[in-house]
Amino acid sequence: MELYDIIFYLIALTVVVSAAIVVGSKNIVRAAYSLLFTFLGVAGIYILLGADFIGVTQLMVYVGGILILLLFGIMLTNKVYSVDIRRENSYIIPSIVIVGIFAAFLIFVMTETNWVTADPTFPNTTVFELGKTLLVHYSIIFEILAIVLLIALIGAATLARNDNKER
Amino acid sequence: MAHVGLTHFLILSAILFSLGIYAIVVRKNAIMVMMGIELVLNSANINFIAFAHFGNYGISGQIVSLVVIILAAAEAAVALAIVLNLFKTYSHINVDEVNKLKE
Amino acid sequence: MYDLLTNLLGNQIVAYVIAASLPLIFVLTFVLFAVLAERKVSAHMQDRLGPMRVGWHGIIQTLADMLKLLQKEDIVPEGADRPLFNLAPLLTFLGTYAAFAAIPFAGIYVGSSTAIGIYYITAVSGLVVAGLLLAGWASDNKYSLYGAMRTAAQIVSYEIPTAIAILTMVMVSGTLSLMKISDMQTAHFWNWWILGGPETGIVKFLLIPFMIITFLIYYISSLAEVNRTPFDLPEAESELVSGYHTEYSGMKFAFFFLAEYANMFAVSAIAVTLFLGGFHSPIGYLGHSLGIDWLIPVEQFFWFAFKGTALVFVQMWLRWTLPRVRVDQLMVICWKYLIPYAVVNLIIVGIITLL
Amino acid sequence: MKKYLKNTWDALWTIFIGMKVTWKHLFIPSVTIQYPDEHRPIPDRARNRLYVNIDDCIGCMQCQRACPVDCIDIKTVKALPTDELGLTSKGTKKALWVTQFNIDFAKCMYCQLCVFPCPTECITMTKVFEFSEYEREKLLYNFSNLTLSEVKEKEENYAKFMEKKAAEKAAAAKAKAAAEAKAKQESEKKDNDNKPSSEEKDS
Repeated sequence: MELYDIIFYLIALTVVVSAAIVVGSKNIVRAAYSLLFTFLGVAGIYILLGADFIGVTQLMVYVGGILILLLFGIMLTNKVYSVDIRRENSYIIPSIVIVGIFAAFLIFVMTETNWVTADPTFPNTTVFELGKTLLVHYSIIFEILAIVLLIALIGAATLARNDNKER
Repeated sequence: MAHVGLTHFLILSAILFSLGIYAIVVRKNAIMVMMGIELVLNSANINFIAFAHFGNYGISGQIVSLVVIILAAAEAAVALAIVLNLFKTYSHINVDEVNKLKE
Repeated sequence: MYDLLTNLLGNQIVAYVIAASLPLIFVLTFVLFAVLAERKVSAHMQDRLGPMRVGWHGIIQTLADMLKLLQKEDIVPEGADRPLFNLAPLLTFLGTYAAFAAIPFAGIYVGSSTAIGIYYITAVSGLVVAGLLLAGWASDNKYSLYGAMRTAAQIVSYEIPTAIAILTMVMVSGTLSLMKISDMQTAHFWNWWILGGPETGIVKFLLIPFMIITFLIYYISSLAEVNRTPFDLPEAESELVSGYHTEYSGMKFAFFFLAEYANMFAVSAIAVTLFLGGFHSPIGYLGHSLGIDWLIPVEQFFWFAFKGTALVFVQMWLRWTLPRVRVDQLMVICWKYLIPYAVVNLIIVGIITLL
Repeated sequence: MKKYLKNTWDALWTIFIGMKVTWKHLFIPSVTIQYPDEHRPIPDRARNRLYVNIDDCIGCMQCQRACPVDCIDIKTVKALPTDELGLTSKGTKKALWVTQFNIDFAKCMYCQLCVFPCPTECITMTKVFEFSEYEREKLLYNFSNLTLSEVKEKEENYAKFMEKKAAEKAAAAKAKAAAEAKAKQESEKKDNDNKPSSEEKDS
């Protein structure tokens, strides 16, 4: 499984570096495109973990949907030609200290806990099992998700609508 | 470096989570805060799928992450609508300066 | 294919690299001919001759153009965001080329044997949108930005009818794997999904009209997804100079060009795989009747390329037939016509398959 | 609903009709003429490059005056009475050496205004239109058939002639003046003998 390890470290490096750029970049569009690589890397991680359907869903929803939505948000809320993007961050040093302590604590917990693990299996595809589980054991959640999506779409459309009556 | 196992994935997700939290805390731009939230959700998803893969719990972890992804999509749509409304009202989207509910 | 290459070379990684670069060779040759074909088809449809001077009837014109593009000065506009400006063509081509990983070219060659091929292809086409939006933004040019915004709006909208049409096919065939879908439509053309597929009896005849509707919906919305006329608003020459790639020149422009033509073939290849029998011959194999085993993959590849190129030709044909639609018409076609038809079609096909 | 379905059907049907038309045109022989290999016939009255038959030119400069962009530049030297210039084809007698007849085709706009005033019809429009050059200087056409040394010779001849003529004239004038003065002197001698020298100086 040496190839597996190499691929994991490559993808992990991509994810961490691009996420760091997202967090630290002054240019918001660069941050958004760095986020694209984070999403791609996370999709790769999912596929490494044998979850091919989730990986592709990640690609579809995050890259094809949320990222485009974010980019539209950036382009609609910033004057693109005059650089009017609010750049400065607030409370950088205390935040770094607190988040660093938090991260150290998390990593400590993650490494020191004796997780109960089983031998990982790599199914050819998870689609069949996923579909069956989703529609048998989690069918109510599935339906509620559909309704939530519908409500979110209607709500978003209502919020973003131009109210012509006020003018 | 040891053989890649559950811990590696968990550490990766912890780093991603911390970076996301940092972005949420530090950034003023609402869209940057949204990006931070996406990072946090992604790190949570990595955890779910890593446990589903290495643990003995079947496919349920993947289903939870699917739910998270769908909710993230809904959240992004609503958040973008709110951000657009903020921009219409304040002509900026700095979350620390948005302190009035009504004009 | 991997196994063959691994056995041949004795190295897994080298085998992967070679297998991954095979579609690139195909794409490059295809683009060389497609660009010339586009110019020739457009010329003859307008009673002209097209390029005639480089080689016999201008046959190596594209090669000359490519050489010219390679030698051109690489200009980056002053106000442009340089790293993002350089990244955009790569991202666009990456999104297009990634789709080729799951397209089965022949019985023995498919880039990735993943079981969720068609879903993967639908997903990676999102990268193209990101690339085009980036190109428009990084150029620091208002026409480019308009073009990019139009591209994003158009592709995101037309992904819905495309996805529903693909969903219809997935529902009928019961698999996401393009290889399995291809294998369902073996040998003769009456097994193609557009003619009811391998179903039998009354179901087959009930399916035919709805399969044709599905095919039309997929084809129309795929035209919009690859920004071809009548949906070429993002690069409308007469209003936006040339949209998102106005500021690009030389090699980077060549990448956009390559991505556009590769995308044309990719959507045609998906249409071929889903509806027109994939790589299977419509009239039976010569290799079977002659008893030559190695001829069969060659024949399969020939039929796949032939069908794909025929659909690309239809795209070109449509380009020189129809005028460009307006933005409001574009949205009306998508939301008021294609999506309702696609959804109704999905429900009807679902009922038929239950019979 | 009926209208909706009809719209859809009309859209598809008209697309197919349009495609039929373009398909037919795919097989219609093209009307293109491959230009450098084949030429379309140029109309008789087309205005293209100018040509000057310098043997007929009498150096009247009317074309230079007619030119709206001043692309014609003519210099002439008067011929000596002893020079034999010959006649133009129309029988007009030439009296000037045309030492320079330059037309700058980088400036010329092919208006044909220079052609009409020419009394001997020596400047004409030809059918040649492909004469692009890499250097702008090469578009300056010189139609004069005199070499530089000849031009110099003519100029010197003329200058000498003029000098000679001036000298002759001066001499003639002097002679005349002298004669007049003499006559005057003679006439004055009769009246007054005081001032003969001042009169001579004045002339």
